[in-house]
Amino acid sequence: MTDTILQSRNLKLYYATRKGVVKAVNNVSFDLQKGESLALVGESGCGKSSLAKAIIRLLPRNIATYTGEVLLEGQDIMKLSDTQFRRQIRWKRISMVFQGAMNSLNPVLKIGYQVAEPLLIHEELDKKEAKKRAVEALRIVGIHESFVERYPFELSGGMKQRTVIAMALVTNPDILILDEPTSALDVITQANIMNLLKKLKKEMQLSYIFITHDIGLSSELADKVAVMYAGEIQEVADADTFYAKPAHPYSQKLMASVPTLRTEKKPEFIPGAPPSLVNPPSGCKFHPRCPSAFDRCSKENPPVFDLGSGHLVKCWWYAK
Amino acid sequence: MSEDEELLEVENLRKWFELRKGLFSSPLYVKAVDGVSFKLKKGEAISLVGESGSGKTTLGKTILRLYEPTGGTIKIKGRDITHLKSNELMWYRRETALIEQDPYGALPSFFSIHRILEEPLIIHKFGNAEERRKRVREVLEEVRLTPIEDFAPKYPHMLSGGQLQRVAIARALTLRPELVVADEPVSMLDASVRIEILNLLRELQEKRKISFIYITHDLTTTKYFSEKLFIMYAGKIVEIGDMLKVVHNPLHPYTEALLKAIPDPDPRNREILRDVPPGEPPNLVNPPSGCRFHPRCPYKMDICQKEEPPVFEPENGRFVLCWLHAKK
Amino acid sequence: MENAAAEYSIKGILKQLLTYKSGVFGISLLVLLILISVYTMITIPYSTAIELWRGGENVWIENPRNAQPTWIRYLGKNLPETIKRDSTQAGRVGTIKVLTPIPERNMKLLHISFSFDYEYDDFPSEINIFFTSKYNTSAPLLRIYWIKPSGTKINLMTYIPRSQEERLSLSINPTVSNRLYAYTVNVLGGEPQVPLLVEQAMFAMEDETMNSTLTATPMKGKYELIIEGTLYGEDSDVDAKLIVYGKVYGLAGTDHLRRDLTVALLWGTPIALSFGLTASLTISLLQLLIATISGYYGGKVDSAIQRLTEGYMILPFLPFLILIATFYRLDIWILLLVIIVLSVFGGGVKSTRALVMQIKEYPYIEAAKAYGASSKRIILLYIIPKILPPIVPGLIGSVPGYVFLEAALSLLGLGDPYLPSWGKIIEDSYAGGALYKGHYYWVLEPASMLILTALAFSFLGFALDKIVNPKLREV
Amino acid sequence: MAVKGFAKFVAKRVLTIFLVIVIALYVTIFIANMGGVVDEIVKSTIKMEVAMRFRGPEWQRYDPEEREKLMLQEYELELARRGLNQPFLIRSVIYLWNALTLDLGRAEYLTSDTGSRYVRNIILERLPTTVMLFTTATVLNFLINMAVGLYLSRHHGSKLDKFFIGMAPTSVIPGWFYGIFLILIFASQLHILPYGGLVDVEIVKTRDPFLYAMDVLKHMILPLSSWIISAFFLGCYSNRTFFLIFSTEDYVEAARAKGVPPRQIETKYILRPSLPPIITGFALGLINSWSGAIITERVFNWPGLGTVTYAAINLFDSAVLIGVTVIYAYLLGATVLILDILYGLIDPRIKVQYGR
Repeated sequence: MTDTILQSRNLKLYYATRKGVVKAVNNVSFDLQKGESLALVGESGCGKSSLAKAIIRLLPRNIATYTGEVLLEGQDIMKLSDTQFRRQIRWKRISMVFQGAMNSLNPVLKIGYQVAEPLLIHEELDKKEAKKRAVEALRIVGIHESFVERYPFELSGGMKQRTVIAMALVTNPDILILDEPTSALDVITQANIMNLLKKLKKEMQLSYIFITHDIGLSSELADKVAVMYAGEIQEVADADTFYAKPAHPYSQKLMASVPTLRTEKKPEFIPGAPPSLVNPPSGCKFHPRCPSAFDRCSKENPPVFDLGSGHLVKCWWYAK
Repeated sequence: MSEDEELLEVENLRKWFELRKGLFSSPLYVKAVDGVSFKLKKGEAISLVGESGSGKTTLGKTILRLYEPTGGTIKIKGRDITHLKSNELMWYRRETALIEQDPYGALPSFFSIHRILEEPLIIHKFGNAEERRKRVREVLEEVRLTPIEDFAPKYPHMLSGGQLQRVAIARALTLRPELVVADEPVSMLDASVRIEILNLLRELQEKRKISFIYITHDLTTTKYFSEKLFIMYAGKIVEIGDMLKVVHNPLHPYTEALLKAIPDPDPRNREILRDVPPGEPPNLVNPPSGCRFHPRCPYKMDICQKEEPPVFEPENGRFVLCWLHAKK
Repeated sequence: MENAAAEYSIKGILKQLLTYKSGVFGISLLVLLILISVYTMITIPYSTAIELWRGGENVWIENPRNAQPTWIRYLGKNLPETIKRDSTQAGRVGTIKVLTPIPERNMKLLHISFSFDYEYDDFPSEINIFFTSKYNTSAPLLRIYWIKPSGTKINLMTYIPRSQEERLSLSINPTVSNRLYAYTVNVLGGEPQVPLLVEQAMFAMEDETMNSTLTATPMKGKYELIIEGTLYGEDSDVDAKLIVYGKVYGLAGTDHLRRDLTVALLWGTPIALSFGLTASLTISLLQLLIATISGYYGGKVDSAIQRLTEGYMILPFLPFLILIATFYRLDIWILLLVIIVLSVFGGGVKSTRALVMQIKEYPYIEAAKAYGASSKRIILLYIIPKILPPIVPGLIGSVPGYVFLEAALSLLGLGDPYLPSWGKIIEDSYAGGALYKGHYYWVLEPASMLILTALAFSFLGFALDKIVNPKLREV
Repeated sequence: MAVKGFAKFVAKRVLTIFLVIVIALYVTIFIANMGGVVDEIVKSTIKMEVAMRFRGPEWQRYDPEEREKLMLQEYELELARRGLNQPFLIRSVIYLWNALTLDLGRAEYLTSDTGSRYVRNIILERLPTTVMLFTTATVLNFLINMAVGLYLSRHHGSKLDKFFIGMAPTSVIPGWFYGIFLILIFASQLHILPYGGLVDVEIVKTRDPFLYAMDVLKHMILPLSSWIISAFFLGCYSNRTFFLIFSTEDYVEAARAKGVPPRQIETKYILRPSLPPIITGFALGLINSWSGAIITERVFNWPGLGTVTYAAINLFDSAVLIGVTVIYAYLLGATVLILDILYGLIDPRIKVQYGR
């Protein structure tokens, strides 16, 4: 019934720094179905933002390794040249809403132009037509037409975020990558933006990759959850399964650490600190902090085990 | 009755910041804190919750007299400190402490951990070098940065975020204060460390009988921490009450909205739209007339636009700034 | 307990500096310049240097004018060095003095002979004889002969000293000039096309090349100058000193006033270093203090300082400086003071203030206030240690600017008139038309010193910038 | 943008800058007078003039003592007529007003090429030569450094880029200093370009405007090159670094993600938002060039303001020196004003603040 729209296979993204090679994305594979939203959850520095950049190929200058496959409806877009990628993929197929939405708008260009710009570039519309579409996109996210002539500094934080979303939607892409889209916003504004994203997803049949550090927030959008730790995806499961019974010890700990308002459970913390991506631990990257680690965990990096119906986990505990 | 002794009494406190004014135009003010009153008992821990720009941080820092209040009074142990000059405030500085949000910026990078913890002691002329060293060891032990010999000579850039925040907490404790204001002490830390730090704070607060103001935008973390909840919106405290009572039965529409907006991890969330008011908090230069929440309030009445609501006490110990609870 | 953080310790910075090529380059140059300064200050005390530099002709009379540095000989022609013969030191090589009294006539006969080998490819630049005469009633009568290696003996002139100390400049003496012209005509058997200069005729090969100043070539071999004379009176005596001025001198050559340029080149180093460093250090630190006060206290103090810096931007700095320097004729240290006053509210205040405004908002400052640190303590112990590292590269990098400023003022004739600075040499050379006349060394030597100094500080500043501004390292 | 709002903005800036110029001029006068130089010079001139008047034969029959007395009277009278007997405060205001209205008085020794002794004429005659040379230098520098800077930022990390990073420190050596070397090479050694000056006397005699223009250009080559060489490495390096830092802004990354072509990213997302600092840099360059002119003109004997200044220093012609300072204050003020107006035109914040 559902088709796979995006597949990542052994995606790797390493940076070269003065301290050594940072293995930000290490052998990451996942599938994204049409109309599905995948929540990518992990603590800061786990490589989740790098993964987003690897998919839309926004690479920093100090890139060391960038390999693997990214299949968009079966086509390996890693094989495209930079120009082809820019013309065929960016914003036409995949759009992105950035973490620092506040800073994602050019301070000296008017809102209307910035929203319309992708149309001018990719669909070669004339200015009038593009503006009409931009106004429409802004209306969808709840911004009045009169703001078209305004500059970003005249907008509030929530409005900027909506503008950035409108900018991402204006070309009707298939996939929207949301990188912590509400991290700088207040809870009520955040809830409003989440409501908007939920509606858009239904109405426009969008596929989301939703990146967040907040397991509570991820449940707002997730059909499927992928947990990332030290540059690797540790567990993938559909939302119902994941929130009911996470399989990976790290996922379990992460769930347990979340303070909740409506339940009585006491949150626990995970002892130790996240590993460095330059010199990660041997074997399973989580083993130094894992309460159920055994011998093998420190020696061999576990493969991915399928627990049935697409529930994948990277942990020796599930070896037969 | 010493347990019930009032430590802090804040009365109609206001803090307005002057905006850059032109040569001929009248000055504009950001009314960050605009008429706040409350009392705090000795050893009591409260949480002050509000969104960014609600004035919660300003309130905390004004209480610590890092800002000079524009109006109202602050009394500690019955003593008025509202307009004392900085040299008359030294005793107050000893009795109070601040823990900041950003552990990476809260410590001077060019001092060692030992020196950082010693600074308040030097400033307040506490004992000799040996006594100061002893106190530094004591607080480091209290925040469990052990072995002390390893940590004391280190510099901040050698520590992790969680460890830095422990140093900041230790520094707040070196002078054995009676009142501590913690301004979002965990919001910049990773989820897994947050609970650890909150637990530590709670433990120290109870052990040392410190009066504690925990400032946060995250309602969920308050539950494990304090007995009382203060909800702040647009420069005013709109609701005060016992933690559990407020969470289960919010009186102010804004509190209600806040509670509704919080996502607990639950896969059913994706099926529902949250019933939250539209819009964003108002500009504090020209706040709305009457009740400041009225433009977003789903229960808005005529009077809300015209008159500012006074404090109502619909239940014993619960205070709310909302016309819905006016005694008919 | 350490006070400074490890990352900012001097040792740590030095270690990091040495990992950059520009850092190594800058440090080595700087060390070299400091060594030169120390050497200079020990070997030529300040008072001596000033005396030498102001001394003028009398101190330097035995030096050639506008002589090139000696090492230039290794690059081309074998240019002559200065040759001296002194009759008071008779008995030394090539110096003979015989005094024969004739008691019955109360007279003495004098015979002085100076001889030397001349193996150079070019003519001398000038020839002088210095006479010291002792007599009572009548002045001595002297005849001067010149014998060339070919054996030709020329009677140069008859000379009567009129005072005790006298200089006979052969090069510009009309009698000598006439005699040599006659000699030239004699050799050529006719009038020369371009008459030779005195020193040329005295040293020229005796062939058709004597026809012109352009073709004349020096004759190599042994030359002799003979002074014969009659002295009157018992105590009478005459001593002579012959100086055949060369075209090269010392390590650095000489200027138009015969001054040895090494004195100025060497002394220019400590002057430039102290001028540049004092200026940039004082200005940077004052700006730092002003900016910190402005940024930290804010309010009226801040806006007053801000308006002042904006005003300073419009002030025409150099014309102002020129005006003051012209009207008040300042020595170098007062000039330095004026430069400091004209710069304290300069652009640095604005950028440092921006930095202070940022740091002021750092939580650690707020925390310090909360535990009762005084404003003074916060400024000195909490803010300045934080802004010092980012401004140090600028401080170091701005040193050359002030060194060149001093040079520029000198070039306009506004420098310290007595101090031997590099700028002063350039000004002298420029005024002396060094570039037109081909005295390139005169410009190039001080210029190279200026460049060395500039590059030392500049490279050091750039390397330091990379260390304290990690952002620069990445881009 | 609303015209009225903008006019208000400009008026405000004009007022502020004018105020600063007034202060600068007052300080100039104060400095010039504190040494008593100006007063002394004026007084001695008056004394001379008066003495000349009393030298005529008709005065010879007076008793010398009486003549002396009369002379002193006349002198005092003249002082009073020129306001020189008044306290300094009042005199300084008179001088200030004169300076502001460019009534700069008579030069003591220098004359203009047309023979005028008025300082204003002397200066205004030389101003265009200075402005021509140094504005050209600044504009050329700006364009070259921008172009190369952009090129380097595109080829970040290349060998050429590293070369520029390495060479950047050499730019501490000022233009006039490079000038000396250029003269040495191209004039003294190779004899292909002139030592200095504006134009050859021979060319002036031909009265051919085209030849004249070409010869001026030929004379401009060395001074221009000296400035370009001096600014080249550092200018390109700092532009490159500036562009690189600006290109790490979030909105540039967002534009890249949107698929904006690289050229448009450069123009709309890097150059356009960074215009204010770029324009400031240009204006500061211009201001520096006016000042730097004095020394460079001395080196190249370029007959502009700098050469006048140099001559005035040597002849101690204080009136001219003060005049030059006044002109500089006006020049710098005007530059800063233009800068402010440009800011108003390009920065949406100012535009909106004053426009709506």
